Formats: sequence, structure tokens, C-alpha cells
Amino acid sequence: MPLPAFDTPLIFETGQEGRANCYLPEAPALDTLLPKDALREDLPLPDNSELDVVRHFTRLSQKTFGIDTAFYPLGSCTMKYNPRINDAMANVPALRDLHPFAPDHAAQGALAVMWELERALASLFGMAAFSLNPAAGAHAELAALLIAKAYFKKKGEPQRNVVIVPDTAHGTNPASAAMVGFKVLSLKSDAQGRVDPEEMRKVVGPDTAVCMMTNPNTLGLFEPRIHDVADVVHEAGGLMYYDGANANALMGNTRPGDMGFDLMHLNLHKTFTIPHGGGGAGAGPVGVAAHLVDFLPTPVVRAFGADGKPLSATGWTESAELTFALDFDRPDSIGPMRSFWSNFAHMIRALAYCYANGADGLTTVSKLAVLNANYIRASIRDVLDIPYDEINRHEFVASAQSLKRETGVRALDLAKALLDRGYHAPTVYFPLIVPECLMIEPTETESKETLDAFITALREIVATAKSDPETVLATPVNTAVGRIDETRAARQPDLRWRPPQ
Amino acid sequence: MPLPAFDTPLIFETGQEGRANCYLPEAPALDTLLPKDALREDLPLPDNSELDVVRHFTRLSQKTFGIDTAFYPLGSCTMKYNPRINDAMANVPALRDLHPFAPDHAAQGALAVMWELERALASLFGMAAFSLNPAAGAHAELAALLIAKAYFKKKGEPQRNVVIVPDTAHGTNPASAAMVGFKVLSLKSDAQGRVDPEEMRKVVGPDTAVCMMTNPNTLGLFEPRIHDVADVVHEAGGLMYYDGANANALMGNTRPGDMGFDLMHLNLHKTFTIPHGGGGAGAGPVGVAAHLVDFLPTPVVRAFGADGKPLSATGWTESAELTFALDFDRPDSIGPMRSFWSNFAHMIRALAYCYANGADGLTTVSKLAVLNANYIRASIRDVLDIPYDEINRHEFVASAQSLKRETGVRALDLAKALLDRGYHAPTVYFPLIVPECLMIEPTETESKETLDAFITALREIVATAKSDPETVLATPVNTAVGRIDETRAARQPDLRWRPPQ
Amino acid sequence: MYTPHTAQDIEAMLRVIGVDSLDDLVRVPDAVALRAPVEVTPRLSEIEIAGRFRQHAERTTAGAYTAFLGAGAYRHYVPPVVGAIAMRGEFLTSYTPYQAEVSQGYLQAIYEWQTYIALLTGLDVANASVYDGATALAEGVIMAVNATGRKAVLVSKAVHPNYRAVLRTYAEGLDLDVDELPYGEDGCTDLSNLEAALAEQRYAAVVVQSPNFFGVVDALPNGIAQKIKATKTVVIGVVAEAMSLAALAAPGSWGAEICVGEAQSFGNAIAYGGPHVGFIAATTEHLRRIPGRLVGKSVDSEGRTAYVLTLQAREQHIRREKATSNICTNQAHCALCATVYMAAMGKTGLRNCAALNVARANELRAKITKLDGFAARFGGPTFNEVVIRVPGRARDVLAALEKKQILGGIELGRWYPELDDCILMTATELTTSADVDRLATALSEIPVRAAARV
Amino acid sequence: MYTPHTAQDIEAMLRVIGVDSLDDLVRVPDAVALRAPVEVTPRLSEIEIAGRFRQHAERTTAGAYTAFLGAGAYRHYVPPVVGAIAMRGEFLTSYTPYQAEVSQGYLQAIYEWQTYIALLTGLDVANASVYDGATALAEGVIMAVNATGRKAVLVSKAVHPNYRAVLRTYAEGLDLDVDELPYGEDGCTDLSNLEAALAEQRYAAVVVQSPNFFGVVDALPNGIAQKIKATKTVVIGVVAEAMSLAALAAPGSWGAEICVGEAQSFGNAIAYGGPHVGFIAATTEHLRRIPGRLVGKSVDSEGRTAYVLTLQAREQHIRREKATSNICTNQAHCALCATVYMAAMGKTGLRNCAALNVARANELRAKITKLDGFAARFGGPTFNEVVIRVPGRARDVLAALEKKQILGGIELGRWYPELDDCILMTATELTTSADVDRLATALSEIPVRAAARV
Ligand SMILES: Cc1ncc(COP(=O)(O)O)c(C=O)c1O
Ligand SMILES: Cc1ncc(COP(=O)(O)O)c(C=O)c1O
Repeated sequence: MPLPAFDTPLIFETGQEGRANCYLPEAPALDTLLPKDALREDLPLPDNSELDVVRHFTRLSQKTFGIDTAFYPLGSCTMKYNPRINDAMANVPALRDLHPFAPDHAAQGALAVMWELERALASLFGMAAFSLNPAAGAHAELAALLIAKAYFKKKGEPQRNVVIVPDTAHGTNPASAAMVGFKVLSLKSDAQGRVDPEEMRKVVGPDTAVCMMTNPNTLGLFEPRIHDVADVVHEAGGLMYYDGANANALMGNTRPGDMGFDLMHLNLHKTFTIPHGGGGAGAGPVGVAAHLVDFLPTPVVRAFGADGKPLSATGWTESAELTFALDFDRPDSIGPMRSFWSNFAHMIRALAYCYANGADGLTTVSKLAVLNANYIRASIRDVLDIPYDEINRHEFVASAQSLKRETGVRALDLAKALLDRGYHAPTVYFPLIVPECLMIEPTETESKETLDAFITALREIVATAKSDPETVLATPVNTAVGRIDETRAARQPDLRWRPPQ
Repeated sequence: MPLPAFDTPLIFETGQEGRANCYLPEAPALDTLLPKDALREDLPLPDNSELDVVRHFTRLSQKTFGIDTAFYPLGSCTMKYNPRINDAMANVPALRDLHPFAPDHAAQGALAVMWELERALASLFGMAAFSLNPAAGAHAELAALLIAKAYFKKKGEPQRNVVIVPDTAHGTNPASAAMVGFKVLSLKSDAQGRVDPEEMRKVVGPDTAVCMMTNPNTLGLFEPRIHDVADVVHEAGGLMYYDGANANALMGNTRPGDMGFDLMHLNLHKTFTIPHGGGGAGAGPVGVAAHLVDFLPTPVVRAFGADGKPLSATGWTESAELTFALDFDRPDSIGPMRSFWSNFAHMIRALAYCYANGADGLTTVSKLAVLNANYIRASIRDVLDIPYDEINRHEFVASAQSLKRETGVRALDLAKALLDRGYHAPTVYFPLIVPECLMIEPTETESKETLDAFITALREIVATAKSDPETVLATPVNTAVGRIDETRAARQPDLRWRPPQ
Repeated sequence: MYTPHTAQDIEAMLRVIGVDSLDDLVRVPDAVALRAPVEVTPRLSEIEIAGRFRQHAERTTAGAYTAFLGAGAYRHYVPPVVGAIAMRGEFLTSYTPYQAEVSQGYLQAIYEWQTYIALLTGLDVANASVYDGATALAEGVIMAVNATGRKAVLVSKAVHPNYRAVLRTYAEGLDLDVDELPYGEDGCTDLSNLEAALAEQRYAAVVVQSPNFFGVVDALPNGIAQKIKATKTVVIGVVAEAMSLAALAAPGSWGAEICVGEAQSFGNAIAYGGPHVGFIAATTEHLRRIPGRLVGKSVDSEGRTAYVLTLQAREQHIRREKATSNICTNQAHCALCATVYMAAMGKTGLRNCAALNVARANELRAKITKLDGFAARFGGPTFNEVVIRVPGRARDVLAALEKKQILGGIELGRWYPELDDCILMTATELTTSADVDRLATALSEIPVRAAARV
Repeated sequence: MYTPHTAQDIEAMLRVIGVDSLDDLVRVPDAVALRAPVEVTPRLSEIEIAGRFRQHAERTTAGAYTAFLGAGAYRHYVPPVVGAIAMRGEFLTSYTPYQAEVSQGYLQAIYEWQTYIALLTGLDVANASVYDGATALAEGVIMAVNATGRKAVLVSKAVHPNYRAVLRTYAEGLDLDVDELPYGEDGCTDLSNLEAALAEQRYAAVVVQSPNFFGVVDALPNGIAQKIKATKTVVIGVVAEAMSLAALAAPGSWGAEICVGEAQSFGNAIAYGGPHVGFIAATTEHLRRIPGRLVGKSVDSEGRTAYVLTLQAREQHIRREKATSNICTNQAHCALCATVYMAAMGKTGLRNCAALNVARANELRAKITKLDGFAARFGGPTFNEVVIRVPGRARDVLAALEKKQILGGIELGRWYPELDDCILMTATELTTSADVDRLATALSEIPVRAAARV
């Protein structure tokens, strides 16, 4: 329970007008510089001493759970360790302070970073090229669907306006489809939690634009017939889109490109150790097969050899001898997706992570991510339902359905009980097709000891649920606050502080 | 109460052999490089993943109270805000990575930092010169007493071997005296908590070497007759030493040099905003009047004008046009006090703090430090004893003697109850002459709001002590652990982990 | 590599799973087996990684130039306290605060961010951030489209060209028409034909930016917003330089119902363009059309103040294709940096900083326009950017400046062919008088006058 | 300025105190009033402070040289994780953990530091740190003096000259005699006259350093320690390069009863000489003579594991003039950095790093001694430093190297006139083969042979 002195009033409720920190020399008064009617009359913001600012946010941070705090098995989010070397590299002044409108000749190192990363991703995932432009996974989905739309338009098939998504798909998939005016067709998974090519065949047609899938799917299961599914979609004239949120499962083992995907995104903030930062910023490179390269967002980084000729290398090439340019002049491009070229600081982090692993290392990463997830599944399958109890990939879905029936304790309650034990909760109630589900993704950076401790905690909670369900229903009690009145939050929205009248 | 998952086993109890982080390229095996008998057989240290290391120390940090956490009124320690700009400047690579044996011509900027700081301190405290060599206050005391010893030896008065310290003195004063073979004479304070010049006259004599005092003294009281005391000591042929731990009280207002002190130290980590870092590293410049300059520790920084001639400036001079050298060749010097020249990173911090304030700013700092301390005293004088209830300086001493008599609640219990409220405790049981004392030093970086909240908390605790003493005696309960068995710690010392056999 | 597994660990775990080898565990059908070996960078130790980025940094020479670049990405002083706080691991490594009980700190910080943005823009509510200024504009337009049911939007040409380009990218998906309003001689949006354009009531929104891309204060004059609203058209204000909000009239005060923009200037690095942080503020009327996350204040089971993500029925993970946007990951950490920055600067500091920006840009304008052949292209009052007409082609002048280690600004001809003799120059609190003098001297020395058009 | 007081605050507070003005509050008798106005630096804003230190940094050019400097301050790779953790505000801004209940984290970290040092040195206990290696030696000698009641100490000349100088400074205070043992042709301490010297039993301790100041492994040979102890003389081992402890036989294993040294190499910056971090480890026998703080493990009122400062009866704040030392503030935060560093490196990483140091120094020796006129001065095996005899005066060779942007090492003539043709060169894991090649090429090019003594 928070102590009185650790209560954290809003920053607006503290401070005194004029309690200024001396960061800058003193400027002339604003009204000597600009016409009065251009100026605002009032700026009702607080003045706090730097000390009070530090204390305020230090306390807030201590009431925030991160990977650095403890195990964070949040399915679909790949909460792996964020190496501190990445942050140090992103903080190198020459790169950190580079202006996007600096001329290319003064930005060669930054362009080399982008180019090296792009080449690494293309090789790792079997795509012809990536654009690093989109700011997150959902943003990349939008870019990809705009590419698809442009592609079909150019091909003279503008009628293709249906996006097929399995019922296990993430919410961003249909939402992105809607943003390009596509209709969404939700496809039911089969009894094994997979997409059945025969079912797919029933729904594809001349209006099929794109089929969006992820593999392993959001149940953590590999789609063994993905190749057949892709064939079906391709035969119907559609494109296959790979949602890369689950890319941590397959690096160096199989590639979306080899599975038959034409488009894909990556959540660099998942697989490539970019700190999630409370939910962003992330980065969502969008990758395409050869026939779609021309449609990528602008700008793209182009490389030139020592001879000044454009490089057409595909694999990994040492960048030191090359020169680079940003290419904005791409007539078929869908155009830019955002203000500037990329979430560049995160490209640095992702490339640092590639350096730290190399191809072999990334392959091992995926293998051990799968190992950790299976280990947890195998260790709790006797106490929770495992709707698809088979070898999973980097994550798996358990269910509290039986438990709920027996005891009234739901997935949500297990989540809260885990918080009380000092763990973050798994993702709950996603994917939508498994009732009372807990989606558990440990990632490869966790040690066996950590997994064992988590398994023990979860088993103990389930045991308590059976012996004394009220205790579990009353959780959390060890956290800064207890369960929150969400209804009130939504019914009487209080989304900001207001100055007292 | 700490949660199970937040328990922090020792770093030695976690990890697995071979769980290595890849910081460096792989080296040849040691036994191919060095003769076997030069090598150790075993190194029983743990291998932990970087993630587990981060979690381990993140949790430890969250169980540690700092100024950044909340109000820290620890008397005599000047726990003021540590500005983050200081750390940023100490981290500038050219300065941070400079080797002490770099030639002077390649270290001009670093020498300029030391010289500028030394000049500022000399002016602020009225000394002819400072040496930045000592690593902390106690270290500087030792240096100063060695200077005194060398001075008397050179003067042909080697018999002077008595150091006079008031009974309010900090423990380091007598301990330092012992380290140079001086005898310690403890002088009783008068009823006003001051040193009485007449009492002093009774104890000085031909064996008097040094009188060590601080002003304001450790009761937070100004010694109004300091000048007379100094005269008495000087007349007897002794030297006056100023313990600068309380320098935060008087900057820009009065100077040890003007009070008649011949020697002094500063705790830069107190007055000059160097982070205490859990109890170090600090820095303890030692200052001397003109007749003692030759005895300062080596090396000293010398400045040369554009003409190449040694500078003899006293006040603040712009360093950009000067050149600097380390001077080791000082025949009368007591010699070096430590491996290298200074705790240089802290000189950067202290100089940054000087820059941020200027002379006027430092004057204001001291005034407001005094204001804050008096404000608390005036606000609690009706609920706790104030043995010397008059205008104090930057700190003051309260006492729980009456409270203890009435309720059994001691100063220690008040301290623990404050911890429970989210405050750090004041210094307790120092100075030794006030029973059940609480020495409260708020510093000038605390706002009135913070002081008001603290005052309220303290008053409430006292009220509880009267109504329900058991509650106070049982504190702390909101901290990571409760009161600790110190006897067991001392009787059965367990000072390290040992590998299991 | 950041995997803690020892060989024994792996063996023991495989045994529990009941599989013989790691390869068995990850086996895929032959049909999808790797077709080509993966080629990534060679594996490096940390010390070597640092060495490699040192090389990349050495090839990135822009820092050695005196620069007057802005145009949507601004060099401002970031007090070290911002990084010291924002890089704390708990903030850095947390995810979206779905488990509110263990995320009260971050949730409160975002609530504070929402408040800062609402207060600065003079509007009722703000969201937890979007990707950047350009996407904020696109999302803001979508809000207006959803509010009005109209499929066209009228955008000032003085809105940042990149923002307009992104809007066009999004518009392609949504089948929106994007029409433009010209700018006038004072550099402000030319509103003379506005009424006519609105008459048809086909526009979902009118979009203006202030300070606009030319640096000119371009708030809607008194009465115009009312006229626009009278046609049930939404007024969208764009702010590409958030620092200006500390000085200039709040968009809400001149009629914007939705204000979108970019807050990189608040404590975030330029970082070659990202991550930056977009914001969307709006009147309460538009609340349920706002994209992305919103943090609300509520109470917990014991009645204590508690913060929580709210109104999630707008979002993709609940509403899927019916969501207000597809956004999921946003720019929370950049918003946190901005919040810490604003808290540290305070009202006094922000206003002072804004004033310094105006003063330095005024100084730049004064010194450069004193030079023969150089003039301010537009008349209106500016914040920290000014368009300078140069004798000759802007491109040539900039190239000549680069030779003198100066990045003199941005060539407007890139987007405005009619302004190919114009440079957008930016000065902030980090621009010194010496910098401006260097620029002036360099400009007076370069032989471009020869190339000047007659 | 970092004072939060508004004018109203001050007024309200003065009223409570019952004083009219701030000046009244701080008034001092005329006799001690300021005699001269205080002159400090002009007051600057943060942005200007940063500018000023940029100037200081620009005048500090050593970083532009390829450097082979060591001699007690070592350039090692510090993984960014060390700073990210150690600079967390709770650690940085806490004081000595007197209030153990709210300092469990730091106390545990120091307990871990004590353990690391005990394990590395092969001794029973270690303290919470002292100022640096040199003062650790002085304090170690005081322990021996207190243990034996003898007022003389016998120190190898191969102990770091600065450490010996500091010991002499302290010895002046304590009236100790400091006698020296010579070094031999292999660079090790010459022990041939040791027995004779010990016969009188006047020495409190014999002090040797390994690797010694010449980089040479100088552990006491088998049997010597026993002979020393037989005369009731304490064996003190000095370690100026803590990294060596990961590879070399632990001082405890070759007979040191007290081991003192410097741990800057573990995750602490060189920083022109400080703050670094001294350590003192000892056998249990010497426990109550150890200076400074010690953290012990105990239990709290509920029986939970708890850490606390202990054996404080040794310390100045309890024992005053009878304390084992006057030390109060120590180097806790440097010890914390070292602890985080050691935890991150792990046994495997530390051993690998130590091996890299040996390998790079071996490479340096091999390449330099291949040059005409250059030779290794001493024969014994070395850790990461090697003494090179050059043709001519070391000073001239070093000056010539500086012209080629190389800091070639340290001139031994500074302390050892007989070695004025010798340079102490250091290589660590940060020294590359290219660095060594540059040095070799430069040495082969400089015309100092002319100046060579005949
Ligand atoms: C399966 C899946 N797809 C897409 C996304 C959206 O990615 P982003 O949050 O980067 O926009 C997520 C993110 O949680 C996801 O889990
Ligand atoms: C009055 C006084 N003198 C001397 C010292 C010793 O200073 P240091 O801890 O820097 O060695 C202190 C430190 O607490 C002190 O308070």
C-alpha cells in the first residue's frame, strides 16, 4: 500500500508560479517580440523545482511494472530483455541529433544503418525489400494494404476489396483493412486452431484482395498448410500478408517469403529488442516480394558501389565501402506514411541487436523462445486447460474455462493473482476464439529458474483457487491500487485535470 | 511488505556457470598465456544474464531511499538536490576518460576545471589556497593536521601535539587527530551550546597544536565569539581548523578565513551538490591561509598567463586564456594523500554547481538553507524539546527527552515512525551532548510545501506517541524489513556469502 | 546473444516437454523450409558493436555543420533530467498499461500528458499520442470525416508538405478528396475564396497550420472559424512546432475543434526523424471519435484514486474493423519524455524558451535581410522560422553554404516550385548570435549573385 | 540555482519564525563579517554550463591520442548496463545506510561487494571500501601496526610509487619508518635479504604488489609467507589492477593476510584519477582492525533476512579518537559500479577479459621488442603492462611519440632514476592490434636512436 508521502498528486497540483529552473538564459518579454493578438493570454501550467519533478516521476516509475521489474509473459507482445547497449548506441550524438533534412552526404552513417538493417530483414524473412517507414505494426499493415490497393489498381483489378482474416487475428488486422476501405471477411479456424485451405478456397474469389495471417498464429500454433493456403489465395488472384508480430518464433528456421507471403510487417519492438516504452514508440518495417517493391512508401535508401553504380546486392554486404541516398522519386509508391523517414533511433537499436546475434544467434533466439513456451505449457497442462495441447511455438494459449466452472475463478482473476505475486499477467481474452484464455509468451531471454518460479506461482494460485477461491477473487492486494472501476472511468470520462476556477 | 517475486536472493545464489554476456571477443585460454603457477585455480563467481543482473539491481534500488525518493532531513549531511546537469557534465567523454598520466598539454581543460573550482572555493571561504587532493572530509582533516604537524616541525615547535575539539565535534575530528599522533582534548560547550573563549584560554598552552571547530557548530548554532576563540588559540601559538561540513550555512555571508581560521576542509558532497552515492565517493578540498600554502598536498594546479608567467591572481579569472600545469615539486608539501590528483569527476560537478549559482546564488542558497531550518524549528517547538531555542542556522537539534519521559518513545522511535511515513529520518543521537536528539537539516532545495508536510507528519507522530505509544514503538511496518537485530549482526558477524561446500 | 540457457537447462526442459532436440521442436514442413541461408550481419561482441556504431557516427558528419534546419524537426535544449528520468527501466521496458494495478505510474504520467496537451491547445481532451504530426493530421481528418460523413477535405498549402503528402497517402485508402487553399503574400493561408469553397458543404474539414510551414503565425482570423462551423465543417488546427504553443494563441481559442500536431520539440531528440510524437486534441464533442489510447481517472475497490485505459470501445482490439483507427502501439515513451520536459521547464521555462526562439529568429531575419539581395519572403509575424528570398537559386546558395560547413536551411522549391529562390531558415534557443553571424558572413561571401535570375 | 522559494513562501516562513528579513536571519557579528566580496564564476543557465564544459572538453585533447597508459588507472570496457543501473536515483542520491530499514537494497549491494572482494582476494572479509588503492595501503599498514605494535614497515620498491608516497605521507603522522626492498632483474621483489631484515622483528608488515608496478607477477614464492609470519610480521598484498585477480593466484593463496588495492578497473571511469575505489580484505583474525564500514547480514523483527551496518565500534562516530580509522564517507557508489560490473561480466566474462589483457600485452611486447634497440626490461611474466627499454631517454621517445598522436606509456625515470630509459606500456582489451602496430611503426620511425646513450 502506498504510503502517505508516496502519494503522487498530479504535477498540476504541485509547484508554485515562478518556481523556475534555470535551463536557459532569460529572453525578452514575449509581448515585445510578437503582436499582442498573436499571443496567448494565459498558460495554466505548473512551475515545479527540478527536485520535485524528479521525485514525482521517480515515484511514478516505481509504480510501473516493466521487464526490468520481473517476468512479463504478455502473449503476442514479446517482452524480451532490452539490452542497454542498444540505448547507448541510439544515444550517440552524431546519430541522435541528426536532422532529417541534413543532406545525404552528411548522413551517410545513418543511411548505412538503415540500409544494413533493411538488408538483414530482407534476408531473414525472405522478402525482396523492406521499407522502414511505418511507425508500428498497425501502421505497417496500413501501408501494406495501401500497397495492395495500389497494386490492384495498377493491375486493373480495383474491384478487389475483400480482406480475409482468420478469427484468431489481432484487432489491428481488420481495423487496418477498414482504413483502406476494404471489407473484412473473418474466417473460422478449424478444430486444430488452424486455417484450413479448403475453407479458404470457399471464400476466395475475384473480390479477394488480401489474406492476412500470422504463422505461428496467435494461438502459438504453426500453420502447417500455410503453403496450400497461400496457393489458394494466389490462385484466386489475392495477395498474402504476413503479420510479423510472431516473427520471434521462426527466425533462421523458415521465412514468410518461403511460405508464400507477398507482404509482411515486423514489430521491431517485439522481435528486435526495442523497449516498448509503455506502449511505444515502436517500429513496423513493411516488407514486400519483388512484384511489389515499386509500391513501397517513400523514401527508400539506395546504395551505390564504389563505382557509383546502384547496388543490386541482396544479402548482407559490408556498408563501409558503399554510399547511400534517400530516394523520394518513386512514381508507383503509395507515398510517405509519416512525417519523416523512419523511427530511426529504433533502427539503431534493431541493428545493434542484429550485430549482437548474427544469423546463427537469431536462429537460436527463435529456438529458445519456442523451448521456453513449450516448457511452461508442459509444466502447467495438468492444472489448466490447454485447448490445443500440442507442440506450440513461441507462445501458447491456456484457458481457465474448467477452473471457472469449478470455482468461479476466471482468467482475469488469475491475472490479478499473478500481479500480486510480483509477475506481470499474460495476455487475457485474446485470441477471441478461446474462452477464458491466457496467452503466455515467455521469450527466450528468461532463464529456466525464472520459468520454474513462475510455474510454481501459477500452480499455487490455481490450487488456491480450488481451495479458497475468494482469496484469488480478492486479488490484487499487494499492488499500488486494487481493481479499478472501469465502468465509472468510461461512463464519466475524466481524461484530464482542469485548473480550479 | 516485499512480494515473493521481489525477494532478492544474493547475486551469488543465482545464475548458472557459463551463462555469459557477450561484451568482449573471445580470448585465448589463460593457461596458454601465463605459467600455470601464476594462475588461480578457481574463481567462484556467478554468471548471470544481463536481464537478471538488471532485475536484481533494479529491485535493490527500489529498496533504497534517496533524495530522489523523498525528503531527507539528515542533519550534518546536507542532503540537497543533486542536479542532473552535474552528472551529464561529469560524463563528457573527454573529461571522463582522461588518464591521470596524460601530459599536461593534453589535459588543459581538466586542469582548468580544477583551477577554476579552486579559485572559487578560495574566494568563497577566504582561504589563500585549496588543495583538491583529499577524497572526503575526514581525509582532508587528516591532510590539514599533517600540514599543522609539518608546520610546527618546520617552525621548531614539534612539541605541539594537542588538538582541542569541542564536545559537539564530529567523530572524524578526534579520529583524524589520533591518526597524526595528536592528543585530543575535548572542550565542554557552554550553556548556550557555544565554545567560550575564556574556557578556551584555560586549556590552550605551549602544547596546543590545533583547535578544530565548525561554525555554525553541529548544534546548528552560530559561534558569535569565534573571533575571540581564534585570538586565544593564535595567541597560544596554535592553529584554527574549520570543519566545513556546515559550510552550507554561511556562503557569501561570512568566511572561515575572516573568522580567523588557518585551515579548513569542505565536504563538496554536501554543500556542492555531489551525489552522496550511498555514502561516497565524496570530495574534501583542504584550504589554508597564506602561511600554510607551501605545505599543501601534491600536486597543485598552477596557472600561467598568456605571457607564460605564473599567475598570481586571487579571485575569479576566466580560464580560457590561461595555461595550466600540475606541480609536484613542492619541497615543504606533506606529500600526496591519495593515488591520483583529485576525485576529479566530482570537481566537475562542484564547478557546474558554482556556474549554476554564481556568488549571488550561493549567498541565496545559504540564506534559504537557514530559512528552511528555522521554519521547521519554529513549527515543531511546541511539540518537541528544542534545547537551544533560538535562531539557528542551516540545521537545528530537537530532543525527545521530555517525550521519552512521558511516553517511552525515544528519538530512535520517532526516526522509525518517520520512515513509515515515507520520510528519511533526521540524524539521531548526534551531537552527543544532547540526549535523545534529532538533528534536522532540511537544505534549501526543499519547498515550503515539503516542509509543511513533514512538519505535519512529525506532529502527528508525536501526538500518536502520546495517545498510543505502542504504535510508534512498533514502527516501521511499511518498509522492506522491520527493525533489525543489530546485536546479532555484531556478535555473529556474517559479512559475506560463502560458496556451498 | 541474450539467451541464458545452458546446455543442461535445454536438456532438462526438452525432457519435460517430451521432445528430443531443439530442432524437433521447431521443425516445419519441407514445403516451407528455408530456401536460402539467412545472411545477416556477422555476430559481434558489445565492444565491437560500439566500434561499428562509432564508424557509422563518423560517417554522419552533419553535426560538424552550423545548422539552420527546422521544418517540422526542431533542435531544442533537452535538460539532462529528462533522460535521467525517462530512461528509468520501469518506464522504458513496460508495455501498454493494460494491467492498470501495476501501471499506475505510467498511467498517471499519460494522464498528465493528456492534460498538458489539452491545456496547451486550449481544447477539452487529448489522446495518449499518435505516431507523429503527419499521421496526427491524417487521423484528425478521419475524425472529421466520421463526424460529417463527407469525403473531402480542404487543406492550406501552408500546411507542412510532408503532412499533406501523408494525408494524401491515407486519403488514397479512404477515397478522400484533398483540395488545397493557396497562401498569400503575407505567408498566411489565403482565405478569400473560402466561403465559396464551403458553400457546397462537401468538406469534412478545413485544415490550417500555425505557425505554418513558412514559420508565419497563421491562426484563423476572428470570425472565420464560426463561418466554417456554420457549414458544419470541422476546423482542424495543425501545430508542427509545439514550442509555439507556449507563446501563441491556443488553437482552441481561434476556433480549432481538433488540434493535431507534433511534440518532438518537447524533450525528444531529432534522431533523423523519429521517433517523434504526434498528438490529437479535440473538443468533448469529438471525444468518441478520437483514435488511440485514452487514460481516465477512476477509483479502485477501496475508493482510492486510480488511473486506467478507458473508452476502449473506440479501439481496434475491441471493435476491430469498426474502430476509430487501427493504431495500437503509439509513442508513449516520447510522450513521457515530453511530459517530463514540460514538468521540468514549467510554465515559466516554456514561455521563456518560446520567447528565446522568437528573438533568435527575429535576429536571424534582421541580420540576413540586411545583406544585399536577401529579403524576407513573407510579411507576417513568425515564430522560429523565416523564409528568406535569396539572389539566385536556393539550391545553389545552400550548396555554397555547405562548402563553408553551414546547413543554411531548407530549399522550398522542393515542394513549391514558385519558391525556388527561397530558403526556410530556423533559429531556436540553441542558435547563437555567433551562428547567425557566421551565416551572414558566409552568405555575403558566396558568389551566387552571378547566378541570380534577372 | 536550485531553490524553490517564491517571494510569498519566504515571507510566510519568516512570519512563522518571527524574523523580519532573510538578512536578519543570517546576520553575523561585525567582527566576522565578509572582508572581501566573494568572487565566484558568473552565474550561468544550464545551456551555458554545457557550453562551458564543451570548451573544457575541447581543451582536453588526450582522447585524440592512441594511448598506452596504465600504472594504476586502467582503460577497460564498461558495458552500458553499469551506468544504466548505477545512476538510478535511489542509489545515486542515498547517503550512508544508517537507516537500514529503508536501505536494504544498497546494504545488500555492499554485502555483495564485500563478498566479491573476499572471493577475488581469497580472504575472509572485505570492507565497504576506502578512498583508493594508495590509501588502502596506508590503512592496511595501520592495521598491521595496530596488530603488532611495531612502528616500521618493509615495502617492496616494485609497489606503485604513488602508493608508497602516500604511505610515507601517512607514516609522517604516525611516526612510522618505511623501509624498502629492492627489485631484481626479473622485475620481481628481491627477497634475498628478507630474512636478515626480518630478524629484528621490527617490521609490522612486509608489503608486496602483484602484478607489481612493472606489470610483473610478483606473488610471494612458496614458503616465503610462512617465514614472514613466523616473525609475527603481517604479509600485505597490494593489487593496483583488480582485473588481474580474475586470472592470477589470489593473494590469500600466496600468503597475504591483508590484501589492499584498487578496483577502478571494475566498471569505473578513469576520470583523471578519481573517484576510484580502494578495497581492504583480510583474514578473520584482523576483522576488528579493519577500517571503515562493514555490512552484515542479520534478521529483522519478523525473522526476515536483513542487512545492516555492523561492528561500528571500530568507527569514528562511535569510538572517536580510538577508532581504527577516521574514514567516514567512503567510495560506496564506485563500489556499487564495480559490483554491477562484476555481476554483469560474471566469472566467465571476467576471466575472458583478464585473458584478453594478457594476450594484448603479450602482443605489444612481442611487436615492440622485435624493433631494433627495444627490449623488455624485465623477464618475469606480466599481466597487462610491460616495461620496455628504449634506445635513448624514455622522455625523448615519449615526446616524439606525442608528436605522432601517441601517448606511449609512462616514463619510469620519474620515480626510478636507474630506469630513465624505460617506459611502462599498458595494453587492455580496448587496445587493438592496429593500435599496437601504430605504436610499433611510430617507434621505428622516430630519430631517437641518435640520442641513445653509449
Ligand atoms: C498479432 C499482432 N498483430 C499486430 C499488432 C499491432 O502491432 P503494433 O502494436 O506495433 O501496431 C500486434 C501488437 O500487439 C499483434 O500482437
Ligand atoms: C561535522 C562533520 N565533520 C566531518 C565529517 C566527515 O566528512 P566525510 O564524511 O566527508 O569524511 C562529517 C560527515 O558526515 C561531518 O558531518
